[in-house]
Amino acid sequence: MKKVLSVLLALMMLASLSVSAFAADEVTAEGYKKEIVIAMADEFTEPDPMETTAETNQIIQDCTCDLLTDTNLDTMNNEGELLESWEMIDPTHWTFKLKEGVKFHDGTILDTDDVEFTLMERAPQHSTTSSYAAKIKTFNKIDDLNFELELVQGDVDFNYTLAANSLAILSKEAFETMDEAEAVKIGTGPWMYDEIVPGDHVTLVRFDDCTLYDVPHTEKLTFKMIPEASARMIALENGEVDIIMSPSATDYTRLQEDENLELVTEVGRTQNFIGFNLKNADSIVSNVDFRRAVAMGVDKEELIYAAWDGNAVESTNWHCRDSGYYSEIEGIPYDPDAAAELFEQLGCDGLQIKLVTSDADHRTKMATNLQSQLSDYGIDVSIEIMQNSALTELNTSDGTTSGVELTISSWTPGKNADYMYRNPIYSTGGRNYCHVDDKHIDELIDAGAGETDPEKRQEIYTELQKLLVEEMVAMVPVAQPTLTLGTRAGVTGARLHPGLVHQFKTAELYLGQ
Amino acid sequence: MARYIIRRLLLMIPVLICVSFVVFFLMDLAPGDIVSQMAPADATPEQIEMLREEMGLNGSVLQRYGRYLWNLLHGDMGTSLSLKRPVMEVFIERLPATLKLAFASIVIALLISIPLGIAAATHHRTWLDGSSVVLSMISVSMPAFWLGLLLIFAFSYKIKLFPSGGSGSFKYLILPALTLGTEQAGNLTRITRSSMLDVIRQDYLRTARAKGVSEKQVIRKHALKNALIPIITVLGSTLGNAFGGAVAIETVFAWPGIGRLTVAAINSRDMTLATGCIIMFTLMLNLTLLIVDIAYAYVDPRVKARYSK
Amino acid sequence: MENNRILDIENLVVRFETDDGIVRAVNGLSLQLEKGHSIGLVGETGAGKTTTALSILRLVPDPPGVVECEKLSLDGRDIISMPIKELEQIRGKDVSMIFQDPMTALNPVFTVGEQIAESIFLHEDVSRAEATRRAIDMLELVGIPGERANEYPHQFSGGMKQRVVIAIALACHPKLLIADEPTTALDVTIQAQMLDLIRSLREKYSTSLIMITHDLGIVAEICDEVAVMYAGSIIEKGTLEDVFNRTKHPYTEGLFNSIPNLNDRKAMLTPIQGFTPDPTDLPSGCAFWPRCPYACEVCKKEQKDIRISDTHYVRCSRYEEKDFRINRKEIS
Amino acid sequence: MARKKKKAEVSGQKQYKKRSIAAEVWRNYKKNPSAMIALVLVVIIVFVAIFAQFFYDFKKDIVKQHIKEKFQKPSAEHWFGTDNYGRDVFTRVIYGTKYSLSVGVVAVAISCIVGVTLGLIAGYYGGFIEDLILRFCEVFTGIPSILMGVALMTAFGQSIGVLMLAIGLVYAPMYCRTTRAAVLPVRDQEYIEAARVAGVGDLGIMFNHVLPNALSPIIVQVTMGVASAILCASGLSFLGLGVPIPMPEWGAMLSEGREFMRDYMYLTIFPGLAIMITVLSFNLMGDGLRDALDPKLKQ
Repeated sequence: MKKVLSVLLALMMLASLSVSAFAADEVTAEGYKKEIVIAMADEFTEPDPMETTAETNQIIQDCTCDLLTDTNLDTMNNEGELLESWEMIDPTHWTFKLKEGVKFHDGTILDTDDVEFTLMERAPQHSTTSSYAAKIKTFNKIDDLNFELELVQGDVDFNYTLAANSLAILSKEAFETMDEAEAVKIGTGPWMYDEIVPGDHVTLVRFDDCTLYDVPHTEKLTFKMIPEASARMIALENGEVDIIMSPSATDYTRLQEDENLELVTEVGRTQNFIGFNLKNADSIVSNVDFRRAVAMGVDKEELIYAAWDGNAVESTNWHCRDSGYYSEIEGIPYDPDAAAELFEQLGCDGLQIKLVTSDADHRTKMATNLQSQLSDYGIDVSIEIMQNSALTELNTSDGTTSGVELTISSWTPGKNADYMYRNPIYSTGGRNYCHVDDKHIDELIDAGAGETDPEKRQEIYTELQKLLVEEMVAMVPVAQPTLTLGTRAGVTGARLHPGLVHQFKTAELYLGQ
Repeated sequence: MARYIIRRLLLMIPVLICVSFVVFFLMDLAPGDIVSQMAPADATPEQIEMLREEMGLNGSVLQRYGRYLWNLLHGDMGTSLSLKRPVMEVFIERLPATLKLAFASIVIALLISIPLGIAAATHHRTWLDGSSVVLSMISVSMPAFWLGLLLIFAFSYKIKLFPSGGSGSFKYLILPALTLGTEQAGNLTRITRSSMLDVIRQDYLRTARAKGVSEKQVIRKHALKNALIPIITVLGSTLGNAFGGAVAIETVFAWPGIGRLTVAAINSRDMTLATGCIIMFTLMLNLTLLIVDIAYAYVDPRVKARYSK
Repeated sequence: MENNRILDIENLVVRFETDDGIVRAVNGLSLQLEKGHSIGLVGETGAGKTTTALSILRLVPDPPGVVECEKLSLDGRDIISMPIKELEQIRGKDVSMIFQDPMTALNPVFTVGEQIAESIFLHEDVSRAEATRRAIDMLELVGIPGERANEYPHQFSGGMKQRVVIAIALACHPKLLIADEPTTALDVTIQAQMLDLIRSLREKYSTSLIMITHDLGIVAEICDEVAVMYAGSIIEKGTLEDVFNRTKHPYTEGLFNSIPNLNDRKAMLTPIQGFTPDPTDLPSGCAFWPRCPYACEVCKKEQKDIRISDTHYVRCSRYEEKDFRINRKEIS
Repeated sequence: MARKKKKAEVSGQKQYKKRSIAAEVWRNYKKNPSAMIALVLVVIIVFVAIFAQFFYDFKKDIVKQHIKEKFQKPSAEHWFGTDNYGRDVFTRVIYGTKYSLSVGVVAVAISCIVGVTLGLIAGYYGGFIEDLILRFCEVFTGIPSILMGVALMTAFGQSIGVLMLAIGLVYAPMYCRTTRAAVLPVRDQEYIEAARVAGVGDLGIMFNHVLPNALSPIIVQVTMGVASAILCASGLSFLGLGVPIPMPEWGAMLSEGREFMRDYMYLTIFPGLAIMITVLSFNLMGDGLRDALDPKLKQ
C-alpha cells in the first residue's frame, strides 16, 4: 500500500513539473512581453568595463552604459553615442560636444567631469585602457558639455578609439558616493543592474529616464548562461528564453523553418586564418614557395563547410570586408594541381609539420579538415590544441624559438583600418602571430595611419593587402564566419554586431493584446 | 572523541599545504598564463607587463608561492585573477549549487541502492540478485556523462519534460541528480549487497530470529545497522567526490558547480582560484571523511571505543 | 501421554541442496521429549545436531536447506505448517535457543539490555520501559550487574556474553530451551558456572531442555535422557542410565572409549577409526559400518531399530542376533 | 553453519590434490559464466586493439575527411553512420580501441609500478617511511581524480603519453594502499623471518617473498584499474583534454558528437557503448578474478 502511494506521489510530482515547465508569458498592458530572456554561452563575470575584454561581459555592459562613439549598426559607421558631435582640428587636436541632459542611473547628469574622470583618472590605472589613455596628452574642459583633447601623436582615427567598450563613461559622482563595486554599475544605458547570480544569470531592469534610446516596452532583461548550443536551442523552442546567442549551425534550418522562431544573421568581422611563423628559420614554413603552395592547395570552401557548415564568407584578403579601406584583391586562388606540383618540387612528400591552435570549436574543426586536406599532398600535420591563453602566449613569444610552424587563429578588428595591422602585423605588435618583421610593411602601416587623404590612404592599404597575402603569403585568410542569433518570432532590437558585442538595448517582443 | 577529532583536524593542515603546493606548481608549469588572456587583443607588451604586476604575478614561482602560502596561513585565499573577486566569495557562491546536486544525487542513490542491495542479498542467487548485480555493474561501467547525454536526448529533446541544462527551479535539478545518482547507486548497491551478504550469515541474526524477531525486522534493524559501516565509507567518499569530481556531469548539464568552476579556473590559468578551489575541495572531502569516521562511532560502538583510546 | 509431550519429531529429514551435491544433514530422525524433561543430543561435529535443533525453530536456511518430516510438533502445535507470523510468536516465547559461540551470537551494535528487552517486548504485552526493566532483572538473574545493561557486547568477556545469551533465551520463560553446545567455546571453569546457571534456571522455570553437546560429561551432569546422533540420525536413545551404563551401540561405545579415564590414567585411549562420512555421499545401510569394528555384511545393506526397553532403543541390525554384545561392560 | 563445516571437511578429505595456483584459479574462474563472457570480450577487445591498425590505414581511414558524405545514418555501407566530417564512425570506433585500451593498460602499469613499489616499501619498512608515504598518498587522494587529471594534463600538455602518465599518477595512491594493506599481514609471517635469517636482502625479500604473497588483491585491482583508467581517460577526453586530434579516442568522439546529438544521436551512442562494453568487460573480469583468487569471498 505504501509503495503504491509513493509511486502515485512521484507521478504527481512529475506531472506538476511538466506543467510548470512551460509557464505562460507575462505581457505588459501594451502587449509586449515583460521580460526578455537571452541565453548566452559564457559566464558574466565583471560589471566594470575597464576590467574585462570578454565579449559576454561587454554585451551586458553595453546595455547598462554608453560610449562616446559607437558603431551605428544600420549604417556601420562610427557615430556619436554620448557625443553630440566632434571635430578634428588637426590629427593631434580634437574637440567634442556631449549630448545634453543624459542621465546616469543614480540620477546625476552626464557632464565633462564624468568623461574626464573616466578617460584621465580611471583609464590610466587599468591595463585594458592604459594604452588609450596614453594617447591623450591633455584634457581641456571647456564647459559642462564641451571638451578638447590634445593627443601625444597625431591619430586621424581617434574617434574609433573612443568606441572601445572598456571606455564606457561612468558616473564620477557615483564613485564619490558609493563603493567602487557598486559605482561601476552606474551607467547611462537603458538598463540597470538588478541581480547578478554568478555562473547563472544577470537580470537588468529598465531605466525609465534614459534619453539616448527609445525606452523599450520590456521591463526586464535577463541574460542566462547556457553553455551548450543545443541546450540553448531547446530552451528557445520551449519558450524558456526569447533570444539565443550563437546557435549551432546544425540548428539553422530548424530556426528558419519553425514559424515561431527566427534566425538573425550578419557577416562577422572576425578574420580566421592559417598563419605561418615567418621567423621559424628551421622550418619549411619560412620558405615562401611552401607558403604559396599551402595557400593554393587549401580548399577554403571545404574548410568553411567543415568549420561552420558553410555559414561563412570566404576570404581572399587579410583585411576584413567591412573594415575601412578594404580592397577587392584576388589573393591566391585555389589550385590543387599547381599546389601538388609545387609541393613535389619542394620535396614535401612525407613532410611532418606541426600546427597549433586553440580549443575553440571551429578552430579544431578547421585544423582537422586542414590536416585531412594536406594529407592529400603527402603532408603529415600533427595538431596540438591548447587553451587560448597558451596559444596567444606561444604565438606572440619569440618566433625564432617558439617552434610553431602553422597556426590557426583569428583576429577581430575594430572598424578602422589601422586595427587590421597595428597589433597583428606591425613588427612590434602585441599579437604578431605570423611574426611579420618587415620594415617596408611597418612603414606602410604608419603611413596609412597618418594619412588624412582618403584616396592616398586607400592606395597604401591596397598595397599592404596585396603585399601581405599575395607576395609575402604571411597567412592564408580563410573566412569571416556568419554571426547568428536565434530569436522568437517578433523579437526586435536584438542586433548583431560584427565586432561581436551584440546589442540588446532596445530588445522587445510584441505578443499582441 | 574530541581529542580524536582535533587530532584529525590538525593532520589536515599539512595535507592541505601539500595540496596547495602541488596545484600551485602544476599551474605554474602549464603553458600560457592568465595575463595574455586578460589583456586586450591590441595590448602592447608594456601593457601586458603592467597587467602582470597589477595581478601580483611578477617574481619567481617560489616567491609567488611564498606570498600565497603566507596569505593562506592567515586565512586569505587571495583574489581570483579572472573574476577579480575574493576566491572565498566565488567559492561560496557556487557552493549551494554543488551541495544541492551532491545531496540530491546521494538521496537518489540511496533510494535506489539500499533497497536493491538488501533485496539482492536477501534473495541471494535469484534472478533479482542477478539482475541487481548486472545493473549495478553496468552503472559503474558507464561513463556517467554519457548517461547524462542519453537522458537529455530522451527527456529534453524527445519528450520535452526537463530542461537540458542550467540551474534554477527544481526541474533543473532532476536530470543531473538522476545521472549522478545512478552512477553512485551502482557502487552503493554493490557495497550494500556484499556487506549485507556478509552480515546475513552472522550468528547474531540467527539469535535474533530465534527470539522471534520478524524477518523484516531482522533485516532492517539487526542486519542493516551492522552492514552500514562499509556503506557509510563508500557513501562518504562518493559524497566527497560529488562535491567537485562530477565535472563532466556538471559540464553536460551546465550545472554551475564547483567542479566546473575549478576546471574553468585551470583553463583560464587563474592560479588563485584553481588552487583555492582545490584546497577547499580537499578540505570538504577530508571533513566528509572525518564525519564518516565519526558516524562509524554512532553506528558501531566498537569503533567508538577505539576513538576514545 | 501425547499432551504431555513438549516436543514430538517423527522422521525428520533435512538436506542442503548445494552446487557440490546434496548434503544429507538429518536422515529420518525421530525424537520425543516429555514436558520438564531434559535430553542430551550427543554426537561428533557434523552429526546433524545443530541442524536438528534449527529445524525445531524452523530456522534452517532455505535455500539451500530443505526440511521434511512426518511430524514436528511443539507442545502439541504443528510447527511445519505453521504460518510464519505464528512461528515468530513461538520463537523466543515457547522455545528458545542458546547458541554455540557467544562471541558471535550477540549483535555487536546493540546494547545487551536492548537485546534482552527486545525479546520481552516482542512477546509480552509490556511497554519498552517495562521490557528494559525486566531485561535488567534478567541480567541480574544470570549474575551480571544490572547497570551493565547499557554496555555493548564487545565490553563483555566470553563467559559474560554467554550469560547474556542465556538471559535472552530465558527472558520469556520458554517451555523448551535448546542449548547448542553452550559451553564449548568457554574456559573450563566458566563451563561449570554456565551449567549450574542453566540447571538452576531450568529448575526455577521448569523448562524442558535439549542439550546439544559432544561432551558426555555435560550430559551426565544435566540430562535425564540421552540421544546419540551419527550421520543425521539417532542411533541410540535412552535414559542416562540406559545409555551410560547399558551402552548398546558400537558408536556410543566408541565415544565412551575416546574419553580419557581419570581413574585409570594408564588405560589406552581407543579412538574411533576413520572420519565421519561425507554427508553428500553416505554409505548404504548403517552409516557407521565403514568404521564399525562389529560390522558385518548385513550392516552394509540395512539398519534396524531395536527396542531394548521402554526407554531404550538402539539402531543396529546386529542386535537381531540374540547373543550380540559389544565389548563395553554393562554397569548396573 | 553446519553446512559450511561439512564442506570444509569434504575438501579436506578427498580433494586434497596438489595443483598449481593458476590452475586452481582458472578452475574457479571457469565456473563463473559472466566472468567467462567478460574474458571472451576482453580477448576480442585486445585483439581488435592490436590488429585494427593492420586492417585500416591511419591516413586513409582516420585522417581523410569526406565532407560531402557527412551525417549519413547507419547503413550497410556505414554500420555506425558517418560523422560531421563524413568519416566512418565504425572504423573510428574500431580503430579507437587501440587508444582507449593502451591508455588504460599503460596508465595502470604506471600506477602499478609507482604504487606497488611505494606500498611495498611502506608496508615492509613501516615506521616513519610508511607514515610519509601514506601522507603523500593522502595528498593525492584528497583531490578528485578528474580534477587532478585536468591539472596534470594542463601542466604537461596534451598528448597520449601525458594522458597515460596523468591517469597513472592519479590512481597510484590506490595501488600503494592496497599493496601496503596486503603486505602488512605477510610481513610478520615466519617465512619472511626465515628468509632474512637465511641472508636474503631486503629487496630480495620484498620482491621474492612479500610481493608474491600479496599479489592477489593487486591482480584484482589491476584488472578493475584498467576499467577505471579507461573511464577516467574518456572523461578527460570529454572535457577536451585527451589525445590529440584526429585520434579517434572514444571519449573525444563522444564529445565531438555531442554537438550534433539532437539530430544524429548515433554519433554519441556508439562510442559510449564501446566505452561501456570495454569497461564492463574489465570490471566483470576483475570481479570474477576476485572470486576465483579468494574462494572464501565467493558469494
